Amino acid sequence: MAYVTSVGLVRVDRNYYKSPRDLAFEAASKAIEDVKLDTIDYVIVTSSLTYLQASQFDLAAYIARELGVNVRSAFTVEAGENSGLAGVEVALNLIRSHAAERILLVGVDKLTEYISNRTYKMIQAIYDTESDAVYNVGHAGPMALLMRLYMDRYGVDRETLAHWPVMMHTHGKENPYAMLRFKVTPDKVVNAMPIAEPITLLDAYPLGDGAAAVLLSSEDQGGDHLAKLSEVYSSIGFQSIALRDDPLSFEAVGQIAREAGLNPEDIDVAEIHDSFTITGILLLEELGFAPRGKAAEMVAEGAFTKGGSGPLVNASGGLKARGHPKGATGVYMLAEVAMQLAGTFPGIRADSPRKGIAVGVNAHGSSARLAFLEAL
Amino acid sequence: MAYVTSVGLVRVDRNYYKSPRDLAFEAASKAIEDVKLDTIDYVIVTSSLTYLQASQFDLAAYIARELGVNVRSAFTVEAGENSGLAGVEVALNLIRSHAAERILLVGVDKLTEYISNRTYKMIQAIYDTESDAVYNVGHAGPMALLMRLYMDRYGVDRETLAHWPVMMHTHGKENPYAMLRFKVTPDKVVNAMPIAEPITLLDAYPLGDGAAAVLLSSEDQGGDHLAKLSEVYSSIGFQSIALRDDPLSFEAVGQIAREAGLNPEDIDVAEIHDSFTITGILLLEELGFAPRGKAAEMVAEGAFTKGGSGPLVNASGGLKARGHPKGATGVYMLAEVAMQLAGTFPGIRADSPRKGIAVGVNAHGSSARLAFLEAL
Amino acid sequence: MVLPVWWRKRIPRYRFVGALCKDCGRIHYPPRNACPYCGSRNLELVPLPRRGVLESYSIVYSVPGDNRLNAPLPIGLVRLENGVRVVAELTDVVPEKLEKGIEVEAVIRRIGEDGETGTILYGVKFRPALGRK
Amino acid sequence: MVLPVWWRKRIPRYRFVGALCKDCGRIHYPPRNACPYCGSRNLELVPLPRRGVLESYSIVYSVPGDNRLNAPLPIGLVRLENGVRVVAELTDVVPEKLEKGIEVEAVIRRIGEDGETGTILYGVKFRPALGRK
Ligand SMILES: [Zn+2]
Ligand SMILES: [Zn+2]
Repeated sequence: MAYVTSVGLVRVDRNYYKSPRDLAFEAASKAIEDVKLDTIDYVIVTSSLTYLQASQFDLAAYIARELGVNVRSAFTVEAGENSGLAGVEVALNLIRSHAAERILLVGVDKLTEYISNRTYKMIQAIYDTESDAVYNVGHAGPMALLMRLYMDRYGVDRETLAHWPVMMHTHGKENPYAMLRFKVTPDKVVNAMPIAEPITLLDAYPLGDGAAAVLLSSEDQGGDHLAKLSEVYSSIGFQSIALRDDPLSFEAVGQIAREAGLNPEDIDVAEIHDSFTITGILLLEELGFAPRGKAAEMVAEGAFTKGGSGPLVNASGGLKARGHPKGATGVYMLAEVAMQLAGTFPGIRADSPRKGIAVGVNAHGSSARLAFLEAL
Repeated sequence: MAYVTSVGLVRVDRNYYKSPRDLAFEAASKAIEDVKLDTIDYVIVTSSLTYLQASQFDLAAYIARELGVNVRSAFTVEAGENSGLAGVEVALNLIRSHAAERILLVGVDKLTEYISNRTYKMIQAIYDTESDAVYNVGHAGPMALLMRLYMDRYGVDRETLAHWPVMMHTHGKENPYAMLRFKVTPDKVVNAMPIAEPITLLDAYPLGDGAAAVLLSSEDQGGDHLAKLSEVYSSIGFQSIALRDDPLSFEAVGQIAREAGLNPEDIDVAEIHDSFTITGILLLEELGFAPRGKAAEMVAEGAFTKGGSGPLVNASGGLKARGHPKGATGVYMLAEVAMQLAGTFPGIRADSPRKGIAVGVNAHGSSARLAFLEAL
Repeated sequence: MVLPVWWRKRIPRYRFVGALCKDCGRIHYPPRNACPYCGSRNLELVPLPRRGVLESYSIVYSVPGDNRLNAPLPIGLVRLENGVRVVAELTDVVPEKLEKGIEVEAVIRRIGEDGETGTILYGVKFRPALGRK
Repeated sequence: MVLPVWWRKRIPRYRFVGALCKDCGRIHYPPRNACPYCGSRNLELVPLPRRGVLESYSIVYSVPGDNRLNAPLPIGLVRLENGVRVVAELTDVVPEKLEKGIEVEAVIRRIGEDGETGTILYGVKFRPALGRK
């Protein structure tokens, strides 16, 4: 068990003038500015694209050294799009092992460092570079294959699925850290520029830069905290959707939901991975928040927004509207759920939430993680 | 506390026909082939160059999935040249926290994936890309500046320093996993092709590909083990040698030696980071194995080889002769020290050693780690 | 699509060869070091049927890298006659005529180019089957 | 030496500007977000003296990347007149005449080129000081 003591977020944006290290510094400084600190035991950086871009090895040590506080150890954790929650998993267990009293987790990635088709190329490597990513499928390609399969199998139409991005934009509009802060209509989603049919631009996360930092503390550390981080569940999945008996199954997500004994009725707030509309929909079903084939309809009915029948999902705007700076995303999620539980989230807030989760995957589910948080 | 249960090493070599994933598979398979396993809790991959090269995100999950055993969680740990021991640090604490009973640590990197000047360029990013590595200093450049400073300050001549690579080759010749298995003379070292004066080719590690795997177990796991992993000490240092009051001080190494209460007389075997002759020499002094300015002379006198007055240092041949596949090196070190303590190392062996250490740094010491092992 | 990665796996890709697990009997493509289903390393290379049906497809517009100039790019999820699935590019298609269930067949085509060396990279794509039922 | 990384730090590099820590009084180069010595963020940009002495040097033969064609490349550890140290390339030197303690001065020179865009990258190098004592 560990406490989320404080958070520091940079608004996801096209931050051309800031390096990954500048963004990390900004988020980290916000997270620690109000906390009296002599030492941070570990600085854990979660990042993936920066390795291909800025080409800095031992990045975490260089970031840690520049924070201006005493840091004992620093390293980077990478698990593709799931890097942030992998960092949370490591941090929680370093605290449990008594190796650390204070850990600063810093997620950072820049998606605007190069022109977009080069960035797409880099991102494509979240898929297996020895199978699916041999082709120029992009990030959207395999997800588009799943979206069409889903529509066929369950007879869900394109417009019903458009309600996911509509909800994400409605949520993101109220979140000052979201990259996209405007409303959209189902009609606009359906008729937006196609990215990989049937996925349109408005089904996809925007390319933005971001950094998020969370200070985690052990039970022995006094002071105020935002929330309790109780557990992180983790699983790995098949290398390709082609290997699954059912390509629509995100088996790694189902696995962690079962392991966590997840009861949707117990969960008040959730931040889940929605790289595309179909990812969000499949995760809702895999987590048991909606029956198979019914998630889109429930989203359209308002089940997962404030006042709905289900938990409040992605009040941040999700990857879709908050943005998805890859290695940083899981740290944003952790910060957002913790702020919801503390009642300090600066956007749409759940009413007195007690329990929250953050759920991430890489790509089509090569790995999945679920962090479980509780209000204090 | 954790146990080193088994190890699997690939000989460092120019393994053109094998991908990083093939090499990782080979080492991992060797490490687990004789151990009855149903589940591995974590697969931790340590790697740095592969991110720039093979461009596979969530690499650890893809490697883990291909092992053919049940794996709960996988992620990659990166800390430049210090990645391997950073992985050891994380693994030890995951076991301590009871998050894991069995962890498979797999270090892998390929240095022959591209032509050497491109590889040098990638490697250069172990230095601060916003200061020293702005220039084409290569890996050797800053170390060459230190080597000249050292020779000037202590009046140590070039030939005396050549005894380090001579010892490394003498050791490496007996290690079947070493890349370079031939003897050299001080004369040959001094007159070899210059890399960055006064550093010659024979002061430098060779460019080779490798993978090393270590299976770590908790105390509750029965069966035979090779050694006990007691503790990992970690520290971070300045971003550049230019920022140090004394450029020759590897302050991060001194820090962990003090923290560990390191008494050289207690240590029977050590594997230390010798990217270049001067790195090995400075580490010997920073660790207290030799007085300042005296390490080279002691090496020439045979203090750190079998039968010498000091501990047996780098019986593997060190980075110099075993090779230095970056992210994998620390895992090789851990495996080698564990085999020494178990009496199963297939090269030069210490007589009934009780205590051993593995010491790594990134670059000029942006970070440093020391793993402490004990015989069973 | 980094050159050495590509090059190492060229044989199974050029020849469209899969791996049969002699323990669980399942076939996967491309061949891996262990069976993705049961973990066995007891694998045998087997040629794959060149025919299959299209289970899903997409027209990708945001095509990565240098291949952007070839956008839009049709891709598909193909189920081969022996049940093995493959994610691959499609070729020789009229996008409007793509539909679930059509028969497709494997052909060797240019997939891309290594920007630095100019090496052309080949691999299997699927086209609507000639003489299909 | 990736282009955007380079570009963001061009001003302190072109103008050879360091950062003075107003808490501990120490100066470092290039300017960072916090003082490397005391951690303070209370920093002020200050021009650096262009003169210094060579404390150590090397001739690099295994030069990385496209700059390999310019090998061998002299580099040095320079101690500026205000005590600040810099690792940098040297220029206009006769390798045999390099020695510890010679006076050097900062000049702006071409350091490299971004292979893809052809952008030329400039920065400070040190040459033996003209009119040196
Ligand atoms: Zn099988
Ligand atoms: Zn200061």
